[in-house]
Amino acid sequence: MYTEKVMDHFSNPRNVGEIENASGVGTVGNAKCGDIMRIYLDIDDNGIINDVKFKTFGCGAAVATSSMATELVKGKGIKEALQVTNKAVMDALDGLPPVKVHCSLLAEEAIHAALWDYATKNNIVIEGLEKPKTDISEEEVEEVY
Amino acid sequence: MEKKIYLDNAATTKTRPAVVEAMLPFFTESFGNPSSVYELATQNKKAVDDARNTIANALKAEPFEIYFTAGGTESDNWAIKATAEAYGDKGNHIITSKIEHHAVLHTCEYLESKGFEVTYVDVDENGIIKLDELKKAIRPTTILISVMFANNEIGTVQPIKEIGQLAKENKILFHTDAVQAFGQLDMDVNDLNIDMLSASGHKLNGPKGIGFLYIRKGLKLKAFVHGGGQERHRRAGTENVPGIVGFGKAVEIAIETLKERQEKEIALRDRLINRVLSEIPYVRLNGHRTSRLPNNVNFSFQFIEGESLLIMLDMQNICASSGSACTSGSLDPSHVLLAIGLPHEIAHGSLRLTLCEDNTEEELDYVVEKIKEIVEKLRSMSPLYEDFIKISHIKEGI
Amino acid sequence: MEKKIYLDNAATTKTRPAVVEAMLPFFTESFGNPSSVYELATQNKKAVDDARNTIANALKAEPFEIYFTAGGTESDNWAIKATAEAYGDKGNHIITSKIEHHAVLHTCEYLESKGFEVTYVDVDENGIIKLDELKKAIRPTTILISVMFANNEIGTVQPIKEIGQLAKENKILFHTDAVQAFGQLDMDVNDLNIDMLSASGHKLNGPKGIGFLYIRKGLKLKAFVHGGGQERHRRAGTENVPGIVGFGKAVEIAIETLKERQEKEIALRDRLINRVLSEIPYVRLNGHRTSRLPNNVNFSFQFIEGESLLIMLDMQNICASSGSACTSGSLDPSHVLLAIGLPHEIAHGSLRLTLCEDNTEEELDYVVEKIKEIVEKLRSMSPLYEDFIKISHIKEGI
Ligand SMILES: Cc1ncc(COP(=O)(O)O)c(C=O)c1O
Ligand SMILES: Cc1ncc(COP(=O)(O)O)c(C=O)c1O
Ligand code: FES
Ligand code: FES
Repeated sequence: MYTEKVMDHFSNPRNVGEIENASGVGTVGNAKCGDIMRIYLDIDDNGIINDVKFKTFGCGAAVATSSMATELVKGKGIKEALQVTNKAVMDALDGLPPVKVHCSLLAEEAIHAALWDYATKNNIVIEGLEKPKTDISEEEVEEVY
Repeated sequence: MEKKIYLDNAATTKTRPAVVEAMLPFFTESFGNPSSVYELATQNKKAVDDARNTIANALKAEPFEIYFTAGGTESDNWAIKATAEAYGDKGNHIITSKIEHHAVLHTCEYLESKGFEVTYVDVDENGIIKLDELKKAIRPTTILISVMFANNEIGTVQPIKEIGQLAKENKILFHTDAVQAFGQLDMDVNDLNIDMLSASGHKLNGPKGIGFLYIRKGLKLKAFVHGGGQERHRRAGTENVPGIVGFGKAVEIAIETLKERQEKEIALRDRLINRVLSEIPYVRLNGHRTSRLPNNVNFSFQFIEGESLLIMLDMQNICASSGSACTSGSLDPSHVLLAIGLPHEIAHGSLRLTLCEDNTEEELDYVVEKIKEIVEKLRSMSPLYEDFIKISHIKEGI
Repeated sequence: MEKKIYLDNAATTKTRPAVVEAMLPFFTESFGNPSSVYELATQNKKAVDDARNTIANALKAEPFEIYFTAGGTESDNWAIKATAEAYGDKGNHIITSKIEHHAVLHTCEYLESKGFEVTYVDVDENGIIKLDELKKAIRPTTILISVMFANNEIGTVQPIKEIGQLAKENKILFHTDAVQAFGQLDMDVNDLNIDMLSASGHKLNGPKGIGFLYIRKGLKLKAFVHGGGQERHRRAGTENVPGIVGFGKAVEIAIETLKERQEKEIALRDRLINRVLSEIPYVRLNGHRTSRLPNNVNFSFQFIEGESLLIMLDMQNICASSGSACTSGSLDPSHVLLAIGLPHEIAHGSLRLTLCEDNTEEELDYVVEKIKEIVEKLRSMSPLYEDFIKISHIKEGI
């Protein structure tokens, strides 16, 4: 069902855990399946993401996308982190089954939520970042056959 | 463990070698169409009749009350749709339960779209149908009660005799989906007042793609699949002779070994339940403690999600399920677990282990150890568990 | 001959040993439910997908347009009933032919009882549908044309391309029952404008109890069997994995060997036809002389009765049929033979011989000898023949 990369990130998820006194924390839930993801960001004074951790209550795809997403934002600037879309995460994992596409949205949204938290705490505006939804109920992802 | 430990016998079972053995001649030697005149075909007709007799005996029914189908799903569809069609002039109301298999539920929903009215009766926290609600649901227009013998997810066995009695007193037909129970539990259609009963070969170590519907004699049910005159003009299509023969063999063995399998599986089941409940925190047994299938165990582990649990078990060579296999791939939590009152996130963390007679204590001890490790690992990555621990600490004033 | 000579391949075929071989691992080793998450199940899912691809290729269709069923009968029921249901708001008229299999005819009759109108178009004396009648039958309310690819009794192959064209021009859906033709004739659903196509495993040396319905993408056909989410939510029920795998294997071989089988069987068929027509008096070939299935031969022997003929052939170890197997046991003369204009008593004396690639000239020569003897014997006991001979003598002035 899952690609080798997905299985790898699922069985050995990178960056699991918490960051105490994190610069930003974002928790999002997926209304479609009830799954929940939380991302912790440690952002330095230059706006670089020094460290990132996650916790996920979700399926194999949710765990793997969390893991891959944290890998993709680690060491990046805020602007670059914003470019890490669910599609980028899926591509990096060599794809997900059609019914699991929505899982990858959790990761994207959780990063955005953590960045929003960071921005709010520091009273800054991040260009291109909108207030995150806490519940993702995206339009039906078209099944691809 | 190198070897796979298969604990998903409610999804499907291994076909017994003796069953395959019995089927083989009907592929390449005695392969004729049983409806034909020549001798090659009459051998097949006899083999089909023998299987029908074996199955009828298992239910204390008559052979001509057994109609072969392509499986449990078709049997359920047939029983419910044909009753609606045949007795629709008497009334348009059907009663079923909230925890039926989708083969029953989706068929009832289809009939609702055709103007029928369906009452879905609640179950209690153990999954037992609320008989008082069932009684109250009966209307003058009720033509059918369809309640499953035993549930496929949580294993709860229903009070079939009481339901049959209720149906009889009120002159309502009673159908039971016995796909999980047939071959695991004793049943007598007369004693239990069952008018229609569905079963499926692959759930009792028989082949896939074969099932039957028992229809009590005298019911005016018509065909659901129209065509040739097979199955006494009630179910058209060239008979699946190897499938029928295999099904017959599987039933023969299941009935012969019923008692000893029950004893063995109940012992294994209870040991597994006791170990998990006592050794893992925040876990709940779903389904009734004693009125349950001998081979069914179903737990909810708080704070973790079922699919992740399954994949990790699979990596340890353990095959299990987190709901009914037919609906995995679906993202909704199981309707059965919701019906017994579990909140969404707990329903999500459910694990079904369904045994067979070949499982050993040693295997199950290994399984318990692996479940422990995996539950711990998944909880350590769960934001829900994190919150829970923090809140407990706050509550405990730490 | 000691060995049975099986000449009833239109009723059912021997499952190829290679097909059984391919199925076996899916009974006792890779037996998982393809809907499950674990690896044991994903192997099965892959095997099912492979079979689906093989079949799709054989039709030049897409894999997701192939839906597995329990056989040709279910496929026919599904196609016709679901079209009626989905397109009933557009119209209530269906066109079919007088010589369809009962799986189509009885389904149409069922729909008539639900308020649909059905036109049963005539065929000519060779069994070919009258295209001008078909054209005239089209109404603004016509939603479906269902005409079989090739007939199971007389082997006549229909002008499918013309029918498909006609349907397309009039924006009517076109279903074809290809149960007899699939695996014997080349077919391309796009070239032929086929919207739905039924086939059955056991007619092409695959297993019984498995079939498929091709449904062109975009058609809004709903499920006929409701339940779990299998077959893209369109056909519920645990997949018959061994059956599907066996069917896939049978199709693979059938396609690979199509040309050479056709050549071989046509040569045998024509030799058989020529010998019987030239060596036995008062015999008629039913069905079209050339537009016919490579393996089908159907004769009417005047003055004799089919069942007696069959039993005597059986005593000589020859398995044949006198109509479709599904309706033998019925005493009515075949609706197909009546539709091509045979009078009752001649229709009664019909014999269908359907070959396979394994038949030899030697076998068929033996069969011709036996037919000769038996026909002579039966005629000598026939009062019809006696009358006929007397009348001829009078006519000839003896
Ligand atoms: C209770 C119950 N009913 C019906 C079915 C459907 O049986 P099948 O998949 O053999 O059609 C199943 C299993 O899938 C079941 O567990
Ligand atoms: C033309 C035709 N259609 C449909 C069927 C039904 O197929 P099955 O018996 O496999 O359901 C048959 C054979 O019995 C047939 O010959
Ligand atoms: S199914 Fe919920 S995140 Fe994947
Ligand atoms: S005399 Fe027996 S069928 Fe006619």
